[in-house]
Amino acid sequence: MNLFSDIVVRSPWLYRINAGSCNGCDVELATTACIPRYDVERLGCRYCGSPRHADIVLITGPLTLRVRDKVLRVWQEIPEPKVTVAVGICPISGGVFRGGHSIEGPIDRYIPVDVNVPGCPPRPQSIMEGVLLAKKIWLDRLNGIAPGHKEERHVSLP
Amino acid sequence: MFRFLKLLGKNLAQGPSTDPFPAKEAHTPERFRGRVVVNPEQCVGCRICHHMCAGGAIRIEDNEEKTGYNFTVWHNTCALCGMCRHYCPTKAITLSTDWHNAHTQEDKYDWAAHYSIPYLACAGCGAHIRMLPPQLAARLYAHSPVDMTDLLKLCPSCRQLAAARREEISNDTHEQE
Amino acid sequence: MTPTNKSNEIVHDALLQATELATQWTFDVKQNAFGWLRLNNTESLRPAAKALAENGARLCTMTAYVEERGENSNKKAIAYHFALANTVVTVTVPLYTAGCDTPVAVPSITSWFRNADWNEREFHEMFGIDIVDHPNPKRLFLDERLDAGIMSSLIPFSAMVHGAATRNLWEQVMAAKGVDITGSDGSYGLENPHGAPTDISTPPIEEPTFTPVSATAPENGN
Amino acid sequence: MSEALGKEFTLPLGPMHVALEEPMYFKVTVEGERVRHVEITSGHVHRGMEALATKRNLFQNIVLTERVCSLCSNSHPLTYCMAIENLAGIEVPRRAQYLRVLADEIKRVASHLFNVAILAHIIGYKSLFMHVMEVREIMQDVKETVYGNRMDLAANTLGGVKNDVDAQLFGYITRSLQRLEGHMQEIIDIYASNPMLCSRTVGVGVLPKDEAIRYGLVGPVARGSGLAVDVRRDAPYGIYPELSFNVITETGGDVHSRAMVRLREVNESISLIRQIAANLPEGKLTAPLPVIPAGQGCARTEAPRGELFYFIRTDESDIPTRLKWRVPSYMNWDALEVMMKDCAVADVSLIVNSIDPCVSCTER
Repeated sequence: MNLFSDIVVRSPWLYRINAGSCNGCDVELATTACIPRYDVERLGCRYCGSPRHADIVLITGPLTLRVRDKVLRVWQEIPEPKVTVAVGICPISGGVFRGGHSIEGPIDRYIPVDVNVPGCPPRPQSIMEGVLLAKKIWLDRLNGIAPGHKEERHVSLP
Repeated sequence: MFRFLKLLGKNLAQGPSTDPFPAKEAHTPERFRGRVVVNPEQCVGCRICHHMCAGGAIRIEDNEEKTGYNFTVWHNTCALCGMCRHYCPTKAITLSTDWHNAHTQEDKYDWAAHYSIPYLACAGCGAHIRMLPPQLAARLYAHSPVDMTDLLKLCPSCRQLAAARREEISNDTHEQE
Repeated sequence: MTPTNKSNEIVHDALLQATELATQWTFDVKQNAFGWLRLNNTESLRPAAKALAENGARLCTMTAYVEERGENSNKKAIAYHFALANTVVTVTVPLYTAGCDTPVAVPSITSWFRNADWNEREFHEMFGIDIVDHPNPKRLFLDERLDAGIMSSLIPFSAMVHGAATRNLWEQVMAAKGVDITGSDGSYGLENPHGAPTDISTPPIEEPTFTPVSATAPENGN
Repeated sequence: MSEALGKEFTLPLGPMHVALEEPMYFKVTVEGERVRHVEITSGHVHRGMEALATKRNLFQNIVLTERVCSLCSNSHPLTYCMAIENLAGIEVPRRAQYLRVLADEIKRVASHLFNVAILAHIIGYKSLFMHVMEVREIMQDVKETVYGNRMDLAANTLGGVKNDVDAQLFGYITRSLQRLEGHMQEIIDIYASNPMLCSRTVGVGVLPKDEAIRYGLVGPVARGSGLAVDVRRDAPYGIYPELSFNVITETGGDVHSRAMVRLREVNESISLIRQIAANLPEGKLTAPLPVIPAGQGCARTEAPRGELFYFIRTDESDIPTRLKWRVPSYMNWDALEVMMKDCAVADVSLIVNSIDPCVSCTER
């Protein structure tokens, strides 16, 4: 198995979750994903429509109370080993929305984040750097170099 | 068919529209609003940036010995809006064009710029102050006939006194002439 | 006669007839008119809405608010904003009476303005204001787990809700640098001392304010 | 399958639906392939921003309102600043007024192009989607070069604008417009006449004019139903009274008409930007700010999606006691029940997209 995974480098599939974002990061993610100018597929990644196929998940938005459980459910559906990327300052720290009555973030209160890409919104190239970093972590996890086993990574609701 | 060939020719001539990043460095416009950078020389600690910051990314607090203050910008909550830069009276804050921001979770709280800015002792009374930056002094004393450059190292009250005294003397000499 | 004056007058006359109150007018630099009318009680809302609807006004939105800032204030009011050509008319309805701050219910104006539906549901959930005869009284945006009236309970706020998250993050940022600020009472960016009157006339180039520490004074080693 | 046919059942769509950018949730009751009833569940992007605005000072709120939504991110701080300027009687310098309109029109072009691109995406016309998005990149580059960010321009501040735009940058903008215009004619032709596109959009999601009036609709949705409302003309602000532009209307009231209104408005915006470049006066960028008195003020502007309304109440402190805004999507969204009545299930996301829904705007 190890030999096989050494020879064959798999391609991570990307999935994005909007956790109550203002659209900025989502539009930039769509731009990064879907148009030839940024062409994320060059990095050996592609977007998929189902969390069950995903390897790298990109989360935007400050995590509102109303999406919290839905986001967590979708996140749990993604098979291990997965890598979580927080895109924009909102999921990382709450950004300008921190302290709002329906803000549940920062997202690492609930979900173990691996990569942060701050910006408001980050430019597509910056998002691509984040994806590259996430891909590296993901490959390390596949090869057992980096931690990230199921038992260590749990999500709990308060 | 002919139209198709024309289009093909046009597209071939145009070259690929794909941005070469990450194989090559991406083009960054001069005005790009990237990470906040503070010039400690220029900072007078007026806190207007802190007042303007909607993301709560700036923290200014005296150090333990009270000999200066620590100025911290946490990039992970900075909205890059440029309000701090716009309202900084001494232009101590700039936004760099650096957008290489992706980092791992271990670095989340390290993703900050820390500046340690010392107070000076007022040449008059010895109180802890920040030196008045020359540009700001030039604006404050724009209408004064006297050279005020050596007043910069005084605290506001000492400086006021000194400035008033000098203008008085200068007026007197003018009258005598 | 410019259209400005025309729609002004239409609104003015219609409201005067319906409520026996005169509308106050302000104008912006482009001479767009803004009308301001404060009703005495919720009873006059129906005739006012009817009069505006009959004269072709469109409901822009409504704003519910607590009139005074302060922990104990519960004087709520609703501002109804209508638009007609280049005129915006704000009809304010106080929801309290002399000596009684408990907000009274307001009649729904959905029968004249279809788009009042969402607005009314919103102030119901955000401010806990009751609506009489609403056709569709359900939550709009606010999650069921949050209490209705969350805006009015938060407006007389303390830094409690707000400061905690920011403080916690900053403690970690400074800890990463090796500075412990857990006991400090410094500001954490987003805590605005509530209600503190601040002169915002900028730019503040006059004189930066310091808290100068006298070098000669004995250090207070607390 | 045959059992389900002819029977009504409820089909949940969302909130993490692939076709939609933002979390929206519909309970669609269908009979066979036809939608009989739509129930909208909202609130997923409710961030409590109006409560937050009463905790931030007047300057912080410029940045906060810019983050209501990134697609109309310039309209929010603009209208917010205008509300305060109306309240305090601040007159914005003429150069700043020009630059404010410049930023607004650049955003309008990008926003409209994004919406019509998503339309192509939803009907599966991928090459058109990519083409329109690539054309939109011209405007994204303009935003990044002139303002420093691809989404949030941070152009406005109380009393004026923050950034000057010099002759060199205007030269760059004009060159970009020229490239954009070359593509626009082609794109408009495709949207107007492509048989595949037309068969999916013409007569779909019809909103009659009287319903548009009843729901109090604004912006391209109302104009697509033949209702000529445009705040830029009806209640002029900035330097719009001095510029010439047409209020675009279409009469079909369907998805196609709304897309055509947006596309033709892009051309109007290009012309507006050209007029600004030609007539920009010299002068200051910001007016001196007085102390903002206690009081209340309103302002309206035409955001890419329609009329945007702001209302502010202040006491003498620099923290507003109440800040309320109503975005165009607020009513347009409500009117989806009319547009989606008896439509095919496959058209749901198409119709939703045709109002250019801005969930983050609506729910704040």
